[in-house]
Amino acid sequence: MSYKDLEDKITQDKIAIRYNVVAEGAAMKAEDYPEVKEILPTEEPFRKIALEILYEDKINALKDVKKSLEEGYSPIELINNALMKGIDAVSTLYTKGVYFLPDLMLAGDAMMESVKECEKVLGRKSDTKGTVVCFVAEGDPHDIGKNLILMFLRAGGFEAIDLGRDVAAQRVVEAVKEYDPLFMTGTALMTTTMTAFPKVVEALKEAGLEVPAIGCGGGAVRKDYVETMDMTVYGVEAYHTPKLADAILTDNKNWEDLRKEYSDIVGEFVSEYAS
Amino acid sequence: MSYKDLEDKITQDKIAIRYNVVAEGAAMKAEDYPEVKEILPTEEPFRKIALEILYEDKINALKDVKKSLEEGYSPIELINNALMKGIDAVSTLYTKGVYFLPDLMLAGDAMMESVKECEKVLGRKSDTKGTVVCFVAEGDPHDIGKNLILMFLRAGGFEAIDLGRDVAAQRVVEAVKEYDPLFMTGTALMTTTMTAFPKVVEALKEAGLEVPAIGCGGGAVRKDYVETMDMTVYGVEAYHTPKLADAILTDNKNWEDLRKEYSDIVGEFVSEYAS
Amino acid sequence: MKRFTKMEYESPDDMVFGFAKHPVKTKYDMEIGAGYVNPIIKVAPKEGSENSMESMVAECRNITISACQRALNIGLPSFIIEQEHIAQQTANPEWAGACTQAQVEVLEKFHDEYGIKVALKATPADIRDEEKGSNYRTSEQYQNVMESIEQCCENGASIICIETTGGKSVSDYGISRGDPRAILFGIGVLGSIDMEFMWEEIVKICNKHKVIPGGDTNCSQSNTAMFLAGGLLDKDCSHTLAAIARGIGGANSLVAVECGAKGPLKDCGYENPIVKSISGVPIATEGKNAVCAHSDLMGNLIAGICDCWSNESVYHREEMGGTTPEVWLQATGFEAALMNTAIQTGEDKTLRDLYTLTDKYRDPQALILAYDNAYRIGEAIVEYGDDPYQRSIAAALEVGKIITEAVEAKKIQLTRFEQDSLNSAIRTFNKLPDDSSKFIKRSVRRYGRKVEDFDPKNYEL
Amino acid sequence: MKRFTKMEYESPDDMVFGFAKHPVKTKYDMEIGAGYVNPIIKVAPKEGSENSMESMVAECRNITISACQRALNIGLPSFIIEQEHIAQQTANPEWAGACTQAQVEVLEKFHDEYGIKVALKATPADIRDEEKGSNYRTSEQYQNVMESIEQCCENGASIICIETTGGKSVSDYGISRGDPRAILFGIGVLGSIDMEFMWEEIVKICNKHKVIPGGDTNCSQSNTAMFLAGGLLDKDCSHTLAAIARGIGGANSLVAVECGAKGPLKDCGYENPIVKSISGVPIATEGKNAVCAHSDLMGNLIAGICDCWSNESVYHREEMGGTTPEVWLQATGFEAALMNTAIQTGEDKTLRDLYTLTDKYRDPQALILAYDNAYRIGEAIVEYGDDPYQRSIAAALEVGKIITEAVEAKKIQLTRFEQDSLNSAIRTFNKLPDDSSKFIKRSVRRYGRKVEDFDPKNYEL
Ligand code: B12
Ligand code: B12
Repeated sequence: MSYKDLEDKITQDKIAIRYNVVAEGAAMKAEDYPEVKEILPTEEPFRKIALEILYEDKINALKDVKKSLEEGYSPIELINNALMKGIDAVSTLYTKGVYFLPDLMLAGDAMMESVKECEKVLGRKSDTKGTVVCFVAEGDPHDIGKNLILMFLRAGGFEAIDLGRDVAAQRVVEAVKEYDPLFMTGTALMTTTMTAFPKVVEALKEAGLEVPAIGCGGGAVRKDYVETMDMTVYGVEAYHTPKLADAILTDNKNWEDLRKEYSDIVGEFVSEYAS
Repeated sequence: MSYKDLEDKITQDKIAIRYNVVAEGAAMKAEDYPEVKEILPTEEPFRKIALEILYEDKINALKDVKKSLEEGYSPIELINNALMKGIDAVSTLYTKGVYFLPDLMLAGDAMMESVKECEKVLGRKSDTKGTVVCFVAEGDPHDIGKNLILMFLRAGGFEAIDLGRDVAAQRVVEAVKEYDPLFMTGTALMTTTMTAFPKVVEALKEAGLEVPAIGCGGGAVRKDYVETMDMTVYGVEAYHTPKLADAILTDNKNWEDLRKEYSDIVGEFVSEYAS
Repeated sequence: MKRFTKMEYESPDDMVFGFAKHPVKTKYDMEIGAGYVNPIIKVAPKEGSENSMESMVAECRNITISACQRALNIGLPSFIIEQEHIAQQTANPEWAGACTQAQVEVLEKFHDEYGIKVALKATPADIRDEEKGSNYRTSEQYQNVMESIEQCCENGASIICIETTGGKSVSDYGISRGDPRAILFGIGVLGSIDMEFMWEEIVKICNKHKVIPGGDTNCSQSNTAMFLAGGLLDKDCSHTLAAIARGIGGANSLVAVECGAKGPLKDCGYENPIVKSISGVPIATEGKNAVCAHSDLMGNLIAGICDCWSNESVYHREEMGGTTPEVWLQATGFEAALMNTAIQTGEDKTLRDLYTLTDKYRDPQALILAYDNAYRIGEAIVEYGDDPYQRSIAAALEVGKIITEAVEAKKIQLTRFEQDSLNSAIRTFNKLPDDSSKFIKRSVRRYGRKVEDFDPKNYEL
Repeated sequence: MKRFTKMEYESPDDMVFGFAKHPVKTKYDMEIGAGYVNPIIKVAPKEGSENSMESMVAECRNITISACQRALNIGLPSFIIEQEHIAQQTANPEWAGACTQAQVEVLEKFHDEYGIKVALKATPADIRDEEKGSNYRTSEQYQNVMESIEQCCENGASIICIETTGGKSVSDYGISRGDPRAILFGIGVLGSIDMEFMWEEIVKICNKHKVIPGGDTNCSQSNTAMFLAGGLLDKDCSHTLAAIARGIGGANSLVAVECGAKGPLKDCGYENPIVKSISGVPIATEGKNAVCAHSDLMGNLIAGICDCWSNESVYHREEMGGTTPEVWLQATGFEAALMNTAIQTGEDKTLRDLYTLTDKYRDPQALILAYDNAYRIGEAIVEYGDDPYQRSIAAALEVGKIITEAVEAKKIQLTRFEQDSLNSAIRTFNKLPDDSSKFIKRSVRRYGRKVEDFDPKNYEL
């Protein structure tokens, strides 16, 4: 029988069901989700700017931030009550499955550039929740995961230091000395580069340094491997990173806690932590 | 098209090749293999009896052993120069891929019963190379692998003590006290029973006991798991057991050596030791 | 009990994957053998999870959630999760209950939310110990097996299976020594006696709770032969003898169905095509997507007439592609999807034939399970359907005939070892008495002596 | 260099697995695309094996022996082992040589002893670093890549492949931001420029040593999109945008063939059906037996017109069923056997259609790679064959058309996110200038600013 004839005989949902379509609720404006309503400020100009971030509108966000600064609004207030609220709403919608990565990246770009405007007036870098250092393992060129992490951290209000890819253990040690980070993330996509993690841990120990936790993740990395050393915790999704950092910051968690409470901290079932 | 029509169109070796048939050399009598010639005794009655073992002929082996004993041949000589030579030849052919497991089991039965006849005259158990204790892990009913091991050990000239299946760690400790074995083997076929191995090791340590090595093998057992504890070595094929025991006996190898030299000791490529 | 004395299928060609003469329905919209193939996922609990009831329950729940998530992510319309209980779960029936409850809860949630068809197949372990004086039929272990089954039923399992082990001491002996008579006695006689005893009871419990009594398998016996037989270059068990064990295994696994098992029969029962041809119940099988668990020589062929398609077993851990419940459900799920496409397009019989012909002449063990040959063995069995002993011999001799014909037609070549062991087995079977009681008496004497663990009392002999 | 401006195949229906218009022959009796499908096994070297040349050589040898033994044990007539070199093997070309030699030695021995058809595909890593001022075309890393290829050739590899990475800084940016213009520029323009540069040289080296120049892949770009796209419920990259990236990827991977690559193209090139339709070279693909490495939504479909069938990648470790080189070769080997049975029986096109229809409407990414649609994209590409930029737009727009038609025919439903990103991409592409130099100039400016690592000098722009 011809290909077309065969195709015409098929009842599609006996073979594959597009559960993404099944799961999709009615279209709704981003600002109307109850979770978002709770986050968004009500006062102007904060609300307008937050909405511009929510709708990934860099041009208008920048324009309104500049205007508000000229009108004398405090840059700190603009950052905290408008920009961070907007990006917070974006993260919430991403976690909820309404927003997608590009939304996050673009809103993040809008947020970051707007923050820079505020910082110009402020005359210094704005305060962040804390510093996180991110690297890709030595010998490894795969850096997309790490780049996502940077964005999620920044959206989460952290200062994220990018050491780049193919980073030697010694360079990581220097960064720890320099930034004394709250948290660190390492990414490796290959069986033969995840071996960089124990080297980093060794090098830190030798230098007498410690960090509350080093999140280690990436394609080929396995939890069982990561847990053969100290100081590390296996990281699964890039968007988990700010939640892990928050847990360290707020609840004083260390790597041992994170290993035990990973699922709870990131607030969802994590298959890797169930195996 | 009908099933038969489809079948008739196939050129079989484009789909599957029976390499066992490809590999099979010309038929040859067991005693004519050069390796076997080297082993078999030339003097009678030893040669005749060894050949009976080689040909798995329990009835005639027993008959001729009895006759020879009556004729005054030393039981020790009969064991060493006839029975053990015969079984040695059998093992050699098994390793070479000429003989198969049933050959080995049946020749083993013939050999063991003949040895018993000799022991009757001897008035005691004959000397063996040494004692090996074999068990199946607690909670595990799968015992075929262990049963094969018993046979290979006995064919290899060892005294093999069978502790049975579903054996508690404490029972293993007692057996070690009782037999002070050269080597020990544990078999587990399940992920959830291979956890008995660390318990055995712990129990031995607590009792202040040590064995040169505990071979741990069986269906679900992995090398990486076995190597998380001391005293153990991952075992792959039942017929490797006497070779491991020989290495301990002759070359004073311990578990650490066995782990490193496994492939060399058993004399073949072992995929598990290559991963 | 109704013995099968005729075939439920009229011709081998009537059999195809996804369709059983007697389909099965369970809750959550699940149907089996009703026109589509269900993938099965089966994951061995991780080492250490046996330490407490809590950790085992968590383990079972987690495996289930992972599987559900992947099923949604790749768009599977339906799937079955089977949990093979380990000894601790059966020895402590409350574990069986709690694990089942946790798994059912998860399945129900995903079913409610997404409409995905799901089922839990619970398989308590046969923890009875075959030893002299072990009281197979009354021991505490026996009681716990039945109590565990009850617990699984009460807590929402859709299907109950088990792998009974009757006769294995004798068949183990036979397989390792290449003794066809011991194989016949262990599988065909002792196995059948024991399976009948167990299933009369299991079916009662299932019926009480309106849970589907699934099926049994000859795993403990013919799979032992198959694994010892190994690959083409292995040298532990003759592949022709393993084929004979399998044929007899068909006569054995049929017993559960005769007692009321409704299918799907257990995935590891490679003899299932024979049983399906006779009885028309849906079957689960496993092959090329069970490479994680073991290597067989009929990875495609065995899919030919399956109703559920399984991965057999895998460590619970991570692959690069995800955790193993995810990865291996995707493997069986995609293969089931191919079969379902074939069904939808009306090309199911073509795909069945392709599966079959891929392995038919790869090995004698595969040859006899090709659906046409499985059917022939089925016919041989039902001809003597009333007598487990005679039908086992009939199955064995038919296996011999099938292989011999293929050799003569130059479709397959055997090694000397395979040919010799086949010839000698056939000679042995041809010399056996017709009368089963005579055979049993002799065998009890013979193997009572040779096989340490064999206790005739366990079989009321 | 000869650009493709017409299709090598006259109709989509002429394409089927196991047959390529231009088959390839190598030593050890191996043929590719000549009427049978070859399974491929690929195993990632174990952690720690990178520590020394000796341990890496041993690792490569061991993987090869394990694979050979299993191939014999299950009766495979032929198989290919691919070794994807890690950075250390390429940065130290003598490693590449020594590893290749060890693997070839093993293969030769098994070929001599059993007659099994074998080939080693060696894939050095593209270790060049795309950064500002990194001198893509002259750096020591570049030299090492070429020297490694030379070493592989000298030491007996049958086939050379590579995964070039040109343009990825820009496409990464585009994929994560949902920017179709960046995707077009990164894959269609920069990727094509770089692939041409690399392959002119690679083909020279291969020809000198009479080794087959295999092929390249758009892995670094469209696979990144595919992995970010993930499952149906994932939310990182729109599946329609990933489909567009894939279509453009077809225009890109074609470049290697235009420079003289003969196939088999790299397994991870999901765009290969497009390239095969245009060029007639044999291709490797991977799908449902690559679940160990990643999850795709076209596990069956992608087998439809393959010539080699791969598992992509797996940890080197133990499964219950054996070590992973054994287990996963068995998985791809059994699937290849099914395809070969279909070929032998003349049912290859039926099986191809079943594979295809199983996934055609599972996801837009699958839809566009169904062989009929791949062919359409191929036609769009050759229409503008001479201009990498224009043919990339043509591919992208054809992808859009294929998806839109299917949506309108109610064959597939999209989510709002998928539909929106598709619409917006099509709008963007429709507004682009016809003139490639204009587009390039603007893009260099735009992405030179936005993308930190992008250096136009690396592309001589
Ligand atoms: C894209 C890709 C490439 C691109 C990389 C582009 C780039 N800018 O990164 C290119 C083409 C350069 C490339 C090259 C190679 N690659 Co590559 N590549 C991939 C591919 C297809 C996708 C990787 C990816 O981007 N995934 C998406 C990102 C987002 O995932 P991710 O980084 O893992 O991050 C996620 C999580 O892990 C997590 N995460 C990561 N880190 C952390 C940390 C914390 C704390 C937390 C919480 C979370 C977290 O966050 C993300 C999800 O939200 C993978 C296949 C695969 N299955 O992964 C192969 C893969 C990684 N590559 C592989 C190989 C072998 C190579 C090469 C060596 C091949 C060759 N011989 O040419 C070369 C490398 C050469 C060299 N220089 O060494 C292998 C590795 C096998 C192994 N040895 O283990 C893989 C697995 C493919 C395969 N064959 O199976 N590759
Ligand atoms: C036969 C069998 C049974 C038989 C056992 C009969 C018997 N007398 O042993 C029976 C039916 C009883 C059985 C029962 C069960 N089984 Co079972 N069984 C198997 C099967 C099919 C074959 C095992 C076998 O005999 N192999 C052949 C022998 C020779 O192999 P072996 O023992 O591993 O030994 C070899 C090597 O390992 C080596 N070796 C072993 N030890 C050592 C030591 C040293 C030092 C050396 C050098 C070598 C060595 O030597 C041999 C080769 O030469 C396997 C499948 C498989 N893939 O293995 C499942 C399997 C082991 N069973 C399994 C399960 C789950 C069960 C049950 C729990 C199922 C159930 N719910 O009913 C029950 C157990 C119930 C209980 N009481 O706990 C699972 C285990 C999964 C897991 N959790 O890890 C397996 C893997 C099947 C599966 N589902 O995939 N089973």
